[in-house]
Amino acid sequence: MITLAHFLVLGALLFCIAVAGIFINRKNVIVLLMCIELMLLAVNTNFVAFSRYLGDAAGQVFVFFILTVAAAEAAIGLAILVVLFRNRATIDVTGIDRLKG
Amino acid sequence: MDRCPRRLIEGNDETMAHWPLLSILVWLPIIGALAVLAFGRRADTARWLTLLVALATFVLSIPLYLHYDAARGGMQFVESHAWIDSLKVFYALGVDGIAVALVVLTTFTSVLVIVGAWGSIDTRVSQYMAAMLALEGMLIGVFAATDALLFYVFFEAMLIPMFIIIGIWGGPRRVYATLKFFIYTFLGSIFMLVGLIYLHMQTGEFSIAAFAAANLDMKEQAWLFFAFLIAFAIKVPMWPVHTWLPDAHVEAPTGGSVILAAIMLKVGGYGFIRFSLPITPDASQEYAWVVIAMSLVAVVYIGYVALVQDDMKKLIAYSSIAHMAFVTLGIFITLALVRTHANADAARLGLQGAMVQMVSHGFVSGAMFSCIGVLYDRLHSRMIKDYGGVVNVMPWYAAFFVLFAMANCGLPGTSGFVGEFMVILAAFQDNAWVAAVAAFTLIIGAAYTLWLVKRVIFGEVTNPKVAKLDDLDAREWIVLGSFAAAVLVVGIYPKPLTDLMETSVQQIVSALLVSKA
Amino acid sequence: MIEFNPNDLRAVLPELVLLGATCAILLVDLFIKPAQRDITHWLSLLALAVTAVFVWNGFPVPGQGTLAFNGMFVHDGIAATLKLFILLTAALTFVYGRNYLGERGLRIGEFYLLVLFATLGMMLLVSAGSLITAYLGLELLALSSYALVALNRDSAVSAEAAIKYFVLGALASGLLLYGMSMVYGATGTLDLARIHASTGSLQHPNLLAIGLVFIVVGVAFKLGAVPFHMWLPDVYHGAPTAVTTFIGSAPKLAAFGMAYRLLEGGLGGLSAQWTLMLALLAVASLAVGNLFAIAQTNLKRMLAYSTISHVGFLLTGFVGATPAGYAAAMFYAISYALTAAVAFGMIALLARRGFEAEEIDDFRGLNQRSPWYAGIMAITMFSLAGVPPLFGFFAKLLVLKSAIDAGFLWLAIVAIVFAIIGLYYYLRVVKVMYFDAPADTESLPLPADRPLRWVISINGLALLALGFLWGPLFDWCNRAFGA
Amino acid sequence: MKEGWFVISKTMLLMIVLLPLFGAVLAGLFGRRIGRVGAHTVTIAGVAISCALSMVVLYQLVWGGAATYNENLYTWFTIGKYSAHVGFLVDRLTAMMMVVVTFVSLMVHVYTIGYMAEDDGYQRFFSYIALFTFSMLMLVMSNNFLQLFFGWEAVGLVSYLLIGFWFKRPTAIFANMKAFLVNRVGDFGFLLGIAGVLLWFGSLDYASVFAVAQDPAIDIGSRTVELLAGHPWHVATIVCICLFIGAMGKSAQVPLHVWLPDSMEGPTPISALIHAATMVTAGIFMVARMSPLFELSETALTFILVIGATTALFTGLIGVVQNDIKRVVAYSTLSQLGYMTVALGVSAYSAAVFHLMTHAFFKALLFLGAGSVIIAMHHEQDMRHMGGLRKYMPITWITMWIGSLALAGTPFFSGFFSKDAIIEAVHESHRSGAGYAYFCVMAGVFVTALYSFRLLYLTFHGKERFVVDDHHGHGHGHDAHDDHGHHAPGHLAHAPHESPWVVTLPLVLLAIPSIAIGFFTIGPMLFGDGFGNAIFVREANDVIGEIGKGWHGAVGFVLHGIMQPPFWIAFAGFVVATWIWLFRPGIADAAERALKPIHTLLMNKYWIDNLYQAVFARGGIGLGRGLWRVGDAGLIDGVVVNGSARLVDRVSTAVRRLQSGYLYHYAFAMILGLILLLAGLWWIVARAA
Repeated sequence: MITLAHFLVLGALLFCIAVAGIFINRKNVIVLLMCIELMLLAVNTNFVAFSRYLGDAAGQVFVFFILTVAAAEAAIGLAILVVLFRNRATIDVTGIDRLKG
Repeated sequence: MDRCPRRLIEGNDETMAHWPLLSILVWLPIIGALAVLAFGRRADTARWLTLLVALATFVLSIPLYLHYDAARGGMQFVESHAWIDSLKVFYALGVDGIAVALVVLTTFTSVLVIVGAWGSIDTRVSQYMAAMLALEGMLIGVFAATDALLFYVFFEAMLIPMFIIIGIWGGPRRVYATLKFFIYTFLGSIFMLVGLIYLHMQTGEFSIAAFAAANLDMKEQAWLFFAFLIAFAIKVPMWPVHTWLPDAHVEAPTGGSVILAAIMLKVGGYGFIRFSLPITPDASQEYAWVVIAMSLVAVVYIGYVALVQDDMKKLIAYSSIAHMAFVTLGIFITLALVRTHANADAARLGLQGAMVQMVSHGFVSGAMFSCIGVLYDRLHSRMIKDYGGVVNVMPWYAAFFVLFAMANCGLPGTSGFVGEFMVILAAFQDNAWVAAVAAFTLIIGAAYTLWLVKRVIFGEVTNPKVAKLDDLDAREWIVLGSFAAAVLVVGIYPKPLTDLMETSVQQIVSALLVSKA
Repeated sequence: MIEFNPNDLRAVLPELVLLGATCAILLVDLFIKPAQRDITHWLSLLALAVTAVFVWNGFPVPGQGTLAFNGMFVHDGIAATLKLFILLTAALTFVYGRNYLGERGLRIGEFYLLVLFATLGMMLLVSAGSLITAYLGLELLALSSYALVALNRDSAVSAEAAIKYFVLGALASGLLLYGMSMVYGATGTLDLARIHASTGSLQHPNLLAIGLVFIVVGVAFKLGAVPFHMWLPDVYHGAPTAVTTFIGSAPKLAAFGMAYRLLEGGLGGLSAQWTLMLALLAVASLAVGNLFAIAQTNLKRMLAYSTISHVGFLLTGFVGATPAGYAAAMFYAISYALTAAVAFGMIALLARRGFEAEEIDDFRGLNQRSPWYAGIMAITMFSLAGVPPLFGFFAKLLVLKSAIDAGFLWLAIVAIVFAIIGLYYYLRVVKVMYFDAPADTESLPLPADRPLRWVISINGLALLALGFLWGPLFDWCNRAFGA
Repeated sequence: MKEGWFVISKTMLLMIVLLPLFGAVLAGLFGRRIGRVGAHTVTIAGVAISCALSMVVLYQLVWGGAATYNENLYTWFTIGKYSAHVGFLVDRLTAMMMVVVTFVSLMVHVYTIGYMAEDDGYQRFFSYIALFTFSMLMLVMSNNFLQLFFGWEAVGLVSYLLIGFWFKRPTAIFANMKAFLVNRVGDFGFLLGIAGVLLWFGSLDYASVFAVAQDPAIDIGSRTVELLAGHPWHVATIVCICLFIGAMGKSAQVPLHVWLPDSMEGPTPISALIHAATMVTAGIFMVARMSPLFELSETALTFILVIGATTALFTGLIGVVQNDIKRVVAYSTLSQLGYMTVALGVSAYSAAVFHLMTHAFFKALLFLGAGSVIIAMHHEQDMRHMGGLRKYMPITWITMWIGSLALAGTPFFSGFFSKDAIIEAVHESHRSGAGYAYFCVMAGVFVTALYSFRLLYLTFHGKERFVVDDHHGHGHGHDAHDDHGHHAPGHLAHAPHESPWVVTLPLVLLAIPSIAIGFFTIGPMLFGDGFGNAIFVREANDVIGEIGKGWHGAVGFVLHGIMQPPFWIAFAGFVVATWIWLFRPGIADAAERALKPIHTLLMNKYWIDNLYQAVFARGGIGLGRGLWRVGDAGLIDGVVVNGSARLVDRVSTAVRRLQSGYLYHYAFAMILGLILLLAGLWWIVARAA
């Protein structure tokens, strides 16, 4: 029997993986975008689980909004990534450190 | 002095609306400053315009003295308009005898400063003159404000023009000096701000009178006392928070030094009288020994430090600290006198002494710095070793210098004596040893001043540049002459001054009798 | 049963107007030549002005706000006030940025549109009545901002700033959303008012509390409070000055609105917890902001750190969780937005083709070159430092007062101690302008963009004037919060 | 009409005080305008009138039976029950002082015309001495402590200005600073004394203070205070000793005597007027004036007695070995001041004042005589280069003899009476320390005779020890001091000769009182009711009264005096001096070699000056340096102020590296913050539960 708790734990795990991915990954920025998507998915899982549990549709509505925004976010993210690549010819995370101090 | 009680321009309120003399005194110079900035493209225009404004302010401050009903005492020429209703902040002005004395001192000195700066400032004249005028207005505002927030605003705002004055027209290390000056004093006053906010929380308004009326237990009073102490001790300045003053003085242009020494330092003493005594009388009594100890250390320690300075301005700066110690001493022995010795008259003697010392130091230090300025304009050096034998080439200058030096050693017949004399008499009534240490200034003060005179004024001319100096010109005559007149008048006949403040001082002292805790 | 209520449209009229105008401008911009870019400029200003007029007309009776769309949209004095100032600062951004962008070939429609959209997002954010509206408003603002930062496609630092901003922003909104999900789970509603109502009776209070932490993090990121501030210096530094002017001013108002809506409006029941968290964030921000700022040589970066310290002060107003405190905080936000606008505007004013006037040393001897603008900049710096009689001082005064009244005396003392440290770097700018001699390369004439000169002068003098006439604004803020 | 004449008029007193001031201001401010003649005319006229008026006042008081004048001119300040005034108290004591001051001052004015004839600072000099006369009159005529202190400091100022009159001489400007500072040490005590008077006697006015002092009901004399816990001191003692410390400064009593010899750097007329006749006796006058207070404290009087005795003997000894003619006279002044102080110490105030008066005349005479010699010798002051001057300058020679005889206490000369009275008084006194004092004054008599006649012999007798190199031919203006130094010591441009009449006239006019004044005034001043009620002596202390019992007129006093040891000791001194310095000049050097250590000791003035220089001057500067460098620059500024600034700077440069620029650090910081907040929350919840 799968209870709310299981969903929440799953969400939490996904979320933690995403977060860890963001600050552990030193390779390239694409992975960061993926992690962000993953994080949003974790949140979505939570919302859906809660909404199901509470028997309230609002949560699932919110999920749709999140998905939409996530798409837009990804678009802008990639656009910025392109700009970055055009200027730097690299998307290595460790290479992005001109602004500091 | 004229004592005609002209009801028309007396404190009671709605009649005052006809003639807001204090507002005029505060804002005329500030508006004048803007005018100078606007129209002062040509240096001479700026100079004359500034002089005009300063003179007008001085002339307007004379009725303040003439028509202040000293016999009645208390706050007069009162103005009060709501500023921020919801916080009960008022644009409230008013002066008692003490404030009148300081306001007149301010307007008088400002005129001389502007005359003094006539030739010696030749870059960005309009900005300098404007800064001076703004400073004058704010100083008058500090002395006239009866609302704590208004007081604080002026108290802080006046740092800005002084910061600019030292920073632009100052000496080689001006930037260090002026930053130090600004941050040091800002540091002190901001703690006072917390105190004021706390008091506002207690009383629900910002009027100093209300603060004075508030009942505060000993702990609150102690906190507030030290908040005020930090603010005003740095302003005075007292040992050991005095180190900004010598630097500021050394680097500041002559006019800046004069205003700084003659008036700005007085704000500290005035603050003690306005805030510390009435608002935290019990804490002041409890911790008076701290202030007294600091003052006595200043007299001796600073005296010795002054002795070994080789920069004239630094020497006078240190002597200012030593002299201001008499002000704080006179202010804080009052509590012991009033409460433990139940001798209100002695307390008044002490407080009067402190006030007279403030006024006198205004004249004397102003005069000394002007004197140094006269030499600096000619030789562009403040170093003692560059001079010597000045009397041979500048006899009149030497005469003035010796006179002011004697006033600086507190020679009877000059204003320098009166205040110290009163304070020492009062201090003796409390504790003979305190008086003894204070009286040590007779020796050390004479030592550093006369040694300065010996090395600068007397002797053979050693420096060929000195040999070419020419004596005072008319402008310098006016400045030094006016200071000399003031020094002698107060020294020979101080009664008008003490009478002016007598009732107000008595009111302050009698208020000290009631405990608030 | 949800039914449509035409009155709701009146509540969102300003937003609708702005949306429509923005779309219109989007179209217009497609059909004009770059030479005629001014059309977009003026149209955008017009759009903001008209929106402001609508906000003003629809200004609600103080104290009693109305809810629209079943509480999704709050229409009250707080929102209206914030919106007015958001629109004002956005307009200032246009005026200050015009010349700067023009010289760099960045005066493209996108700038105006993105700013307008961001403004729309902020307006939505400050009148959010539900987690959804809050999230949507936030993202609209955030996404536009990411794009704005990257506006200069040929600048490596801009791109770097943009990517950092984007990644961290996304992370922050992820955290925020996660918190929202917790809150939703705990309370079973997305409506802030209902969340507030149901706080008392919950079977999983800890769930709500955990959600609170995540939401606080989201808010803190938007405000730029330590330790969620790391994006701020890099973005301010990397973004084109005109964009920095925008990001540095208006969003602070929006962030304040967001904080108020979510924390007080939604989670007011947990104020005991979050006041403490905000107090800690405040201390950290004051410390880090001031300490880091001292070491800076780049003015934009220094101002970024000073922003962080000001956020500390703003949060100091929050810790009381009292209407008076919020009023003080809003007053502070407004004063900061107006002051920061001048500061960044001055950089834009002094900059010219091939020369970003963003190093502190670029202001050397400004007093000789142009006493007037040196004076304006000095006023701004002293106001930021909180020296009376300037606007900034009274903002600090009110915030400190509210903290002390709320019994956070220690916080007030910490705040002033760091304010003294902060004083130093503001004074250093004044010192550079007044006490240092100008290097001859800099003694070029100032750009003759008359609107810019006029507006920035008025804006600067306003900081002085408001130092005397801050009473009405203060009362306005109090009335908005019914304090 | 008689009434009016025998009531002292305020106007007259005002004129007495203000005329010299007026002269001073005129000569000082408009000196250039009115020129030399104008300057000396106006000042001399002022002083002359005020001298004449002073005599009138004295006449009114002594013979006219006018009542004591005590009124305030104006109020200085009034604060509660405290008030300070400016006013005059003129009784016989005051009047006597006024006459002495104005008369000597007048003489000096006249003398100065000759002495300073060639000096550029001519007008300035007249302005100063007139100003001094004003200040001194303010001092003696005061009726309260405030004005007393004013005069006290004012004379100090003028003395400062006059010692440094030749401000180009390093020695002069060092001496005047030294004088002022040493006096300030005294004033330090004096001011505290005044403060004590105000505290314990409740007023600054003489009249009320004395009233309190003599009021048996109050019995202030037995009142004590514990300034140090557990040590009750009599307030009277504290006050009197403090006041006397002031007197020690002004009247150059050991150990504050060091300034007086150096003050000889000033022009000679000043040495005569200020540092012999008047100013230095202010301390004596003050104590006499305060007799009602000092009578209250045996301890204080003993203190005074010992100090005075020490001064009288040991400074005299130094005088014996000095070669500078002015310094000999200066040390004799110190010694004579010691005698006066001794008299005060045994409550013989009238004797002290009496000696003060006689001394004023003959010491002024001696100084002016010395000055006349110095003029003749073209500002050569070393007696080793003089000798045999009597044939060149007879008037000076004779008047100097008169002065010296008076000083040495030759019967019928004024000094004899006053000094003998003092010695008698000490003899009579039973005060502890009187024995020591008696020895000192007796020995002092011998020493006095020794150096007085030594001076005469070395200067006027024996063979000439100077060479006149006559290449200039005999010109005029020999008294030009500006050509001094052009010649090797002992070489003169022209033969010395008698000084002009403006110089010699004062000598003659001063010689007369030096001879006669004592004889005529000892009766009324000591044993009569000369000072009226001005001086108060308790019965038990009234030594003068004791002596008075055997009083049979001046002649009787002389005859009785000749029977007494002092006379013979003085005579012995005369004989020894004559033998050594007139007949056997070799002996002096022999003795010098034989008594090498003592001689060095005396030549170095017991090394007291060196001690002060080392401890107070250099020590003070060292201390100041230390406090400045270590305290101000080091600790306060270095560590606290700039230190904290540096700390902040260091911290900021260090921490800014945390903003590494790496995305993952930024993200990590956020997560860290999140975790901390969660932990904090958990902590709160845990504490709540």
